[in-house]
Amino acid sequence: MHNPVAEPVRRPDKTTTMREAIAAHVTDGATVALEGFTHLIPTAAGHEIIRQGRRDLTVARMTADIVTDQLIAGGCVRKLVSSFVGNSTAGSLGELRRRIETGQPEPLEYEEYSHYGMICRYLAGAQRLPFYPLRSYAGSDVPSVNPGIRKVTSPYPGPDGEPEQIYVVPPLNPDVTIIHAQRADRAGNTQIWGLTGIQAEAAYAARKVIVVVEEVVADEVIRSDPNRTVVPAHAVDAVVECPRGAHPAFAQGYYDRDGDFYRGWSHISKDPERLQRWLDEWVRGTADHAEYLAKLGTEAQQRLSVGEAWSEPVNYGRRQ
Amino acid sequence: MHNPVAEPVRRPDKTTTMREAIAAHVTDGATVALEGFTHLIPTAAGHEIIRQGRRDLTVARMTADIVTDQLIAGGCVRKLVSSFVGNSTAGSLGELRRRIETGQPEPLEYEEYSHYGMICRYLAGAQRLPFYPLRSYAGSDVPSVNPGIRKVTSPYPGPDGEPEQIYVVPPLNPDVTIIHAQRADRAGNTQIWGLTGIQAEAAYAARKVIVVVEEVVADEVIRSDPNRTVVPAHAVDAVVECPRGAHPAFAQGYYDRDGDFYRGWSHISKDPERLQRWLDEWVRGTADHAEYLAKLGTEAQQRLSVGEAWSEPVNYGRRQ
Amino acid sequence: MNTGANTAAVTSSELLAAVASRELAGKNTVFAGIGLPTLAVSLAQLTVAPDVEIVYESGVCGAHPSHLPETIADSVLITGSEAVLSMPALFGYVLQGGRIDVGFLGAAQIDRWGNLNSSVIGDWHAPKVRLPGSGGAMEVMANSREVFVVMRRHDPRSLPAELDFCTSPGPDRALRDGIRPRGAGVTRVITDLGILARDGVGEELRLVATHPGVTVEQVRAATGWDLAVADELATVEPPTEAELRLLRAEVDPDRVYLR
Amino acid sequence: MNTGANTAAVTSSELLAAVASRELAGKNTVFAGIGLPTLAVSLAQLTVAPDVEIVYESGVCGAHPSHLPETIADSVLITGSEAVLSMPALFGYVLQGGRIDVGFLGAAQIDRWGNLNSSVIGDWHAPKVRLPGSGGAMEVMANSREVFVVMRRHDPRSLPAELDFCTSPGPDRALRDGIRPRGAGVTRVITDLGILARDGVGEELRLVATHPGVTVEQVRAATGWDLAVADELATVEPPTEAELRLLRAEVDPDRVYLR
Repeated sequence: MHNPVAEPVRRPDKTTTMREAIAAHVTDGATVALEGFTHLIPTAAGHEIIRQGRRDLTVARMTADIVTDQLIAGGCVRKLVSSFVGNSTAGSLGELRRRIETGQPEPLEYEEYSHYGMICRYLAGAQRLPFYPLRSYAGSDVPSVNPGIRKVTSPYPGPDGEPEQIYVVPPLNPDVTIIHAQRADRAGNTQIWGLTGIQAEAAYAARKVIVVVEEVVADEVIRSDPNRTVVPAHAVDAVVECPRGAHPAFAQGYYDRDGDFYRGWSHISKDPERLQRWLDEWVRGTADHAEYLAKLGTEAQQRLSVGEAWSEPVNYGRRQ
Repeated sequence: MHNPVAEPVRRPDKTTTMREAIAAHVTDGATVALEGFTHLIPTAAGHEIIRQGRRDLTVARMTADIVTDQLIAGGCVRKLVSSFVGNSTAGSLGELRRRIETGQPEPLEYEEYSHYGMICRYLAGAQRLPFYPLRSYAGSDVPSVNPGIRKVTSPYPGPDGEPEQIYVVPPLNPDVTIIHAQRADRAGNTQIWGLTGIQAEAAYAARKVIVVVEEVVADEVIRSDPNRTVVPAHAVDAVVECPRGAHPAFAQGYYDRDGDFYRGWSHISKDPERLQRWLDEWVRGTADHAEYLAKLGTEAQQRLSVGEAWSEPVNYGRRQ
Repeated sequence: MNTGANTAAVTSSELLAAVASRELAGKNTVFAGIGLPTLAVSLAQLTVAPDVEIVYESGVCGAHPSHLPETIADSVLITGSEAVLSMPALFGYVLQGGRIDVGFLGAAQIDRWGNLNSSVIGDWHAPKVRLPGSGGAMEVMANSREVFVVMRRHDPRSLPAELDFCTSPGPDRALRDGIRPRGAGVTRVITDLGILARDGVGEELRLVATHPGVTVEQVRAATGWDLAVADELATVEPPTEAELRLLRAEVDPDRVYLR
Repeated sequence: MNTGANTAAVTSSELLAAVASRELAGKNTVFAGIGLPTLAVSLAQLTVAPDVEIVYESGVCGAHPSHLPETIADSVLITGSEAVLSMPALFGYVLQGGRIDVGFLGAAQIDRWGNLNSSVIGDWHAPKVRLPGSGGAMEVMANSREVFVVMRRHDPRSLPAELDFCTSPGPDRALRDGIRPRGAGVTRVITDLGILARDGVGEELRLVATHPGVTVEQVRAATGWDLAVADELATVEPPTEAELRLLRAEVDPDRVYLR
């Protein structure tokens, strides 16, 4: 066996606390992307933003759901950029609807896209492209209320030999992107399995990236399966270990989705006073996610636990 | 445990022989993409194309290396679309250089790109976009010899507030894409680890897709780790089991790269007669890849064998 | 297993699922959400379209769920599935790549050309009701070969003469916007009163079948525009014994969606 | 381990690797190929830039190879690495995404503005020599903050007044093409005679240092254009004992690339 090349490389340790990560990277007025498509929603990070009282954020999130409603109710959000505003299949987002439908207690700016419109904005952002073309929006009313969605003429003739037009969206480059993942090493190599969504692109599009994980693991765990790394260390600024930090969403292989919580949210959020009481009790009234979890109780956590279904390992091979 | 929903779904069995797959999907005059970035090069498929005497192909391959030189020498190729023409770090491609430098025995049309230019062509092809923008080519002489590379003006102002131009490439939609992979199930769900390159995009861009694998595995193996699937069954038309089918390239975890063969190729391909004798002996003179391997001998295969470095399994979880 | 179910009266969900499933004969790839569309595809897999594959908006292909999924991203869809795609791959390579034969969509409103509204009731800038918006509906409409819409309630508010807002346009609106459409747009609308159909560009929806006991006048009165009626109007065959048995015993034994 | 190596004469590869490594102080991400660039980065990791990470064109990030790799895609780079990226992610998100501080490139020809030719010698349509072409060089040039070029042989054919063909243009050519460049282009050219440098747009390469014993006249005579010389010309410090020891004992003990 030869000497390895330049081993060991000292990698910076980016682990920190949620409090410090949010304080360091989420500033008033910033554009903050929180992504995770139903799976691995960075809820605990959203709660910490509320605890720290951030204001005037532009929040980008494809599926604006409970954590978005909470951030809006927490007074943190001036503008929302999204392609779906709803409480999954479980009902409505009370605060979001009030803000948009009645402007009470204050209006919410809303920038509407389709899912692929948001995806292409992140793709353009990650690739530092001036625009990204897509075959949606033709004939839709959405461009009439969102002047960011424009048209380009292709420099190649269309299938009929005539000039071809296509809609484009502009890049989205968040000041900070926050994602939740199953695991990362201390340097920030982040591994996700199950639904991987738009996390890689949202991270690469951002100026700063906070990764919240179920577990910070040994380097060797990550390095046993480098194809599992969805966001490499060079794109990550802070790693926060926060078990069950996606609740009420799920983390594949760690815990299941809390369907009761989703169904309950429609009732909580329908009444602005009840919603504020909920935030006071569960978010502003808890010091951190560990306290939130303690309040949730072990029984609820037990209910969401999952059994085992292990992947078959693959051989990466070793030169002999 | 509940009844599964609509189980079992009968999936079509797409396994076939290399001979049948090439005969069915690679026709004279077709555009054929063979991808695999150093890793998992579909060499055995290239050899079968030579055996079947296909003519006038347009071959697309980012890193045109030994298999490309062999296809050209085999008289199969009218035009090459590529971003790198060379024998890796081991020297030159003799036949390719003769064709381009001297036009002997007949000229080869060559369409030159950069790597990202090819990648973006596959990206546009897979997404059925009329073009794909990229920040390369500004000031390069390549567009002057490749009129397919054009410019578009962004509908958004540039960083200086002025209109911004960007180069674009047209989609590449091969008639057939051939890739090599570690494993697939009979329906065509294809798993790759190690370098995954441009395989997914090249497959999705194509009208037909042939996947050559080291092993056809049980459905359960694939389904134990769905994130490992790089090309899903719905994008695959034929599955060919062909162990060691990437030789002299490597298959991560299966066998290593045959560096001696790469170094030897520069000498073989330098002399057109020696090259034809090589093809007569190793390709036209063998009935299939099994015969080619037998000829290569067990010692050579032994030399390329690799040890074990297994990934740590991950838990996908199971509802209880 | 709910063995007594077969004797119960046919519910509206069973009717819609059975009718929709039959339309999937010969189809390979279906983009569907959870609920009625899943029931329809699951039934089709057991009857007219054994090879049909559902692609979910979450990125799951070839799901083999151990339990009936509650959302398109349910963990039971992922464990044991054949492939999980990232969002760029799903929307870019599969949907926009033209790999979907039939997309299933719902909407708050559909007009006579099969254009859909899922954004707002009222004015977009000051809406009476803010709805979820497009999600992936705009992409399903623009890129699938054809789209089936299931409307649980056939009334003039859901099928108005004019949409309050067009979220997901059909091919005719795309053409007027100067862009050549790719798919046929909405080809089937399955409602609690019957089936509306159109073939593609330039055609408006017309009534092609009514459920047993429903009259043409009833359907026209429940439609916000002057609904055209096919020359050969059919009566929808109610769910067969076999379809009901499969739906109740195999597909949704706990009647999660067969409410 | 080759313990006797430290007493051997300094080879050209050792010189170039040591000189290039010093330029990496303060850098985080380097895009490099196999051979001299890897040696330089490996040495830098052990000396002036402990945190510097190599990103390989094959998509490997954070490699921890058990053996010296033979190609940028060598299986030993993959096993035990921290991440393997697809080509779209590597070129789109990492390179074009602006994540690379320093790109290492080679070329058949470089001109006074740091433009590179790796396509042909002679006319592109009927070349005397067909070279490999861009590979990812065009992207490395367009997107890295700066680019280091190592030229083993400093002569007027390799550093001509006019390129036969411009494969990978620097920022000045991009500007003339109407496109605002992103990075500085080539900032360092390390040759067997010395070091040429430029800072960015509008500047041409000038000689900033010569190797011990090399005269300015020698370098200018070996350059195809009228080479400018810095006011304060330095002499390159030859590889130190420590650098040589690391190169010979740690980085490339079998002298695969230190030939």
